[in-house]
Amino acid sequence: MTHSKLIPLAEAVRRYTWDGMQYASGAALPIGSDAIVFGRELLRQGRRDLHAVFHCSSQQLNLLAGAGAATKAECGFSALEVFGFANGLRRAVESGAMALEDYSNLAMPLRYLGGALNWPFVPATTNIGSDIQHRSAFAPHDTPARTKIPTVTDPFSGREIGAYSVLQPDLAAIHVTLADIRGNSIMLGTEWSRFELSRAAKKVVIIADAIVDSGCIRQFPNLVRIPDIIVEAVVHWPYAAWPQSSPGMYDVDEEHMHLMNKALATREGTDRYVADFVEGYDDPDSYLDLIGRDRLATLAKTETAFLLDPYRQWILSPDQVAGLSARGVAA
Amino acid sequence: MTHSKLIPLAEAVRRYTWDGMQYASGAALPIGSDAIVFGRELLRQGRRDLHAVFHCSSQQLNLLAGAGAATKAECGFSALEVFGFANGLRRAVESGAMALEDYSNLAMPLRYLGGALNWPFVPATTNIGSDIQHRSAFAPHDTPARTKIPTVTDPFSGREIGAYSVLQPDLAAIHVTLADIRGNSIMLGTEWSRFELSRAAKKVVIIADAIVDSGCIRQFPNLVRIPDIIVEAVVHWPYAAWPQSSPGMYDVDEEHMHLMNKALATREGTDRYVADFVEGYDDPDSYLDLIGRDRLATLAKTETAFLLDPYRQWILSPDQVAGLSARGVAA
Amino acid sequence: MSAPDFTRPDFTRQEMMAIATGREIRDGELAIFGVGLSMLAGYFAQAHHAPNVRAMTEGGVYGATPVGGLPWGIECNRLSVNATSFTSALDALGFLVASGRCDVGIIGAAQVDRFGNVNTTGIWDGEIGESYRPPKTRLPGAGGANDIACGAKRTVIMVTHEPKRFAEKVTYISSPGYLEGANARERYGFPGGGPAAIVTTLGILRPHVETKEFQLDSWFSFSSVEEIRANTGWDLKVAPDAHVVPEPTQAELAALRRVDQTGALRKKG
Amino acid sequence: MSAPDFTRPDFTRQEMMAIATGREIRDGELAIFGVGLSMLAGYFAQAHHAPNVRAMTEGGVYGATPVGGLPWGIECNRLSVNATSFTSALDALGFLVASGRCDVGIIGAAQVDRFGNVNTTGIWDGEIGESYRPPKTRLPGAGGANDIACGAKRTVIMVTHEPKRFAEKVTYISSPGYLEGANARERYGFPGGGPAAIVTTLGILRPHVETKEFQLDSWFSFSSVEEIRANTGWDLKVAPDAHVVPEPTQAELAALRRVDQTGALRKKG
Repeated sequence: MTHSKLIPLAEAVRRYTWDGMQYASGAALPIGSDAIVFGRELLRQGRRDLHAVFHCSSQQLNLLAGAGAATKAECGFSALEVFGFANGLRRAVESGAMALEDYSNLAMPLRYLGGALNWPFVPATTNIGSDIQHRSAFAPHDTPARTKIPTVTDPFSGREIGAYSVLQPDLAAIHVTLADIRGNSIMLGTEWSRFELSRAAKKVVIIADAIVDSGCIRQFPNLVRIPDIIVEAVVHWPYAAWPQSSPGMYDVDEEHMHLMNKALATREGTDRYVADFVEGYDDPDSYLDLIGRDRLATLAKTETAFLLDPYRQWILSPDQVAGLSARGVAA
Repeated sequence: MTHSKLIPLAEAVRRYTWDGMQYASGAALPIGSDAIVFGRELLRQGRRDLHAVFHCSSQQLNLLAGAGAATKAECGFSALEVFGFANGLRRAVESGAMALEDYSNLAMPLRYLGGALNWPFVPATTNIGSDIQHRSAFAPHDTPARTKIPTVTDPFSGREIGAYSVLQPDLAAIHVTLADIRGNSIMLGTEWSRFELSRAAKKVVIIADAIVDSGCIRQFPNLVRIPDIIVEAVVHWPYAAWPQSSPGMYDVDEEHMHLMNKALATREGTDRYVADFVEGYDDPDSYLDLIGRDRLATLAKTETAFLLDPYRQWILSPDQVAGLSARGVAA
Repeated sequence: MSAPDFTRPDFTRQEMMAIATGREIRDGELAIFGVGLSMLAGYFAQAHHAPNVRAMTEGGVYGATPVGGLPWGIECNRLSVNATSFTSALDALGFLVASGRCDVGIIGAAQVDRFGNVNTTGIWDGEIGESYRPPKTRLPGAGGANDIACGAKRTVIMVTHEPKRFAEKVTYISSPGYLEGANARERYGFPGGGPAAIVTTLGILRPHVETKEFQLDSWFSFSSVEEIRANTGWDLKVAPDAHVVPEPTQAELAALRRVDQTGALRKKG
Repeated sequence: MSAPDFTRPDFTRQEMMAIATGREIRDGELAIFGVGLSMLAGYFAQAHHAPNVRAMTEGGVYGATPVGGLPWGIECNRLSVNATSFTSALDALGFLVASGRCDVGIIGAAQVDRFGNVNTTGIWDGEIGESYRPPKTRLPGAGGANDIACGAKRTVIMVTHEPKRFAEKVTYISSPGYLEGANARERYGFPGGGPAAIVTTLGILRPHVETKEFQLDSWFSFSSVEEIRANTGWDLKVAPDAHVVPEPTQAELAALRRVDQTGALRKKG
């Protein structure tokens, strides 16, 4: 019962990902908290031909698409909100390198919900009547039906509505604020669709900004929306969502958001970005050095910091976490 | 923005209930936290012919059925777990006084989910193939289709599954641990289906064991699973779930659970119970006196009390609450 | 499993049933326990041989172990006291059970039939008939057991062994076993495989691999083939390799009684 | 609404658009705001004349008011900082919007057509054709706007008034307006009523009560019927009672600029 599931990021990617897999992440809004560092590691390990399932693209899919690692994607929204279009994704779509299947921001969590319930389809009362319903970027033989969102007849009224296919991704890499070593996870800020995704995915790896003592979990069980029983592994990686934000933890890095998106607009810029910010570190420490300790201190001075106050007493230090890695644990 | 929605219990029942309505409550497990005191007030005001929608019956429906106030009910489970059968409900069903439509404990939240989404039906992969599917205690013209759980054809596979009708009760009286004066609500312990019910019901009245300052809400927004924007009114009533339990607040009153259920086994016992424990108080104070202050002190010594610790500093005193009632508020 | 304990400790039939049920649970499994005795059986397994069982209740209560004896219900403070996560019925029964993810569920029964179909809804005098009519005796309803019976990879049914509870055919199927037997479940596409065992106060019944008719798999040391057949409402077949069930070990009894602190299983037997 | 302010304060076209949009929001309404300028318009309404608007974002962020200027996104810390509840997209877009409960939603558009259909998905050179092919210019996709367009009782579309953005017919309908016009929406049973207004940088278009074709309802003081018609990609009809929109009052501008602390709406105009 006290087995630790803490493993290094590189090991999580080695163990739970493969070329051609259906990979889900980007789980908290277009520019919100997301396991972006997991996407960086996918690139470091040369994963290819990914079928990306992202409620919203986020900088992670922007990067994976821009670098050519994702050849298929399904999204509800694929830009960076006020930061503009997602240039890497855009380039991949416009060039035909990545087929992007469009849904809406409600369709995606509903398709996770349907996957979580193992339903054959999910009723659709939106997306129908628009071009989202029938236009498919995927080859027809890639979808379970001949049409993307077919109709289904309500047996009560005889009325026709739509039917979504469901999603059960091979893996979900989910960013959370706090987790214990077994994977019990607390999210601060909107869940967006992380709750539904965690139940839809065949496997779940948690990427946590901080590790807490299990006392925190027992004090706040209603906040533990992802329980350990469905978690394969936990990766501790501070500022894992950078340059995006993590409510309570850190603000968005506006400068890097622009720099990154500008770089991803071209192949050359992407190569340079990968060399600098994907290959440019070896572990969490050198990652934090790369970002810059001063910058991190500024980002951590978020006005939302008070949201973390009730849990701070349980946050483990890096040394404590190191002593609790999956192999080292004894308790 | 600072309008108080705090109103007395009697006013909430006067304002939001009527004879023949579809009334939902019993929202946290068969013997868990439930707005039982709201059911008592329905009896005090002589409401009749209620169509009760209870995920699980709880002592509230046991009482309403036993006293003859509910003539129809839909439940997933209709007993009192280790406390045994629900004698009042049982008597009402066996005599034909109340038609009880059976579903399962998953079917009920799914039907709330479907109501919340305003779907025409909800896919059913359980309940089918059992007698729950087709046997209906309601007259056929009471259901939207000729059969209770008809089939629907999955457009992707051609496979047939079931289709539930959805629930959108006229009112949900939902018990919560903590609420602010606008209705932002925190539940400790399992939500059971209170989240889905709060979105399915046409109107929501919150029955809170305690009222907290809005500072508590802003400190723990992730715990606020029922936001004020969907709440009509807030009733403050300590020990509102008595004799059932409220995690963090009080334990189940084992003695009264047995006494109540035994009384409800007969018409005479029910009359006596109503005279003693439904008509026997005038306000929260005399209600607490009736239960007995010593007994309440014992019930409050629950081993789960630590779950309430993070929020205690924001709990308002009875005097503070009295000053914040819907009419008295100025701020 | 464990070797029989020849010191023959005193134990009740209900305790034997709970221990035999608990033995069906394997370490690491995702498991759901109903209320009452089935919860004691499940948490006994956790306390004895399945420390890493991933246990839940249909209320969405995770990571808890009961404190202070048999919980009154699936949200009881005796269970809520040390949970690591509280979610909802939709999560536990829907996402984790009806989906087909859950390995094993323990359910109870007022009545069970030859094909493991369970009735917990009502007792009628005779057939219900074309239209529904009120039962003579109203029972608790399906609860989460129907969802568990459809979705869990396998279920274990726990029931007191009395003739009235073991019917050729239940009047009302609250939770499906193998329906009319053989592959009848396939009609409905249930992700779950159906009941693996009916564990009673006298012994264990298991389904025939093809017909899915339940037959006697084993009897408890204090019981016999004859007693079990006499208490079963259909002509119970006996498996060729039927055998006696090992008695509880001291360790098993100790673990069970730590869980059953209020002695719910010792009250009758 | 408010009387025109004859002191003629300096304001940008984008500010006028935001204020005109905000005027569409009534106090007490359940309202959902998209990201960017539409969020400023919505929170302007709250700051000015709709203090009890029940505002949310599609992230399930409730009770928040932006702090420190335009939020970068719908979960931005500038919005998360003072929320009273965080839930989920399923809750906000599903339970509260697609259900038909939400009174009004503000959405943006890259392109809008004669019947208020919105394209935010892509620009193709010519027709897309039978099978899907990559767009010349990929846009952000539907986001929550499709769900809002289907479910909200009414929507307000906010868009810069340029000929390329006002098409006779959009190539791709990301979010449905009135589809082919008249009662075409009824085919799909949408609970929402469709777009009540297209508020632009030049004026306001509203649908004809029967045909649902958008026509010119009013123009801003710095604009004219001619300028608007010249910047519209179809032969825009002018409503018989078309009129000039009152300029922002000092109070309106002050409220807007408190919300738009970083001056996002003053950067171009």
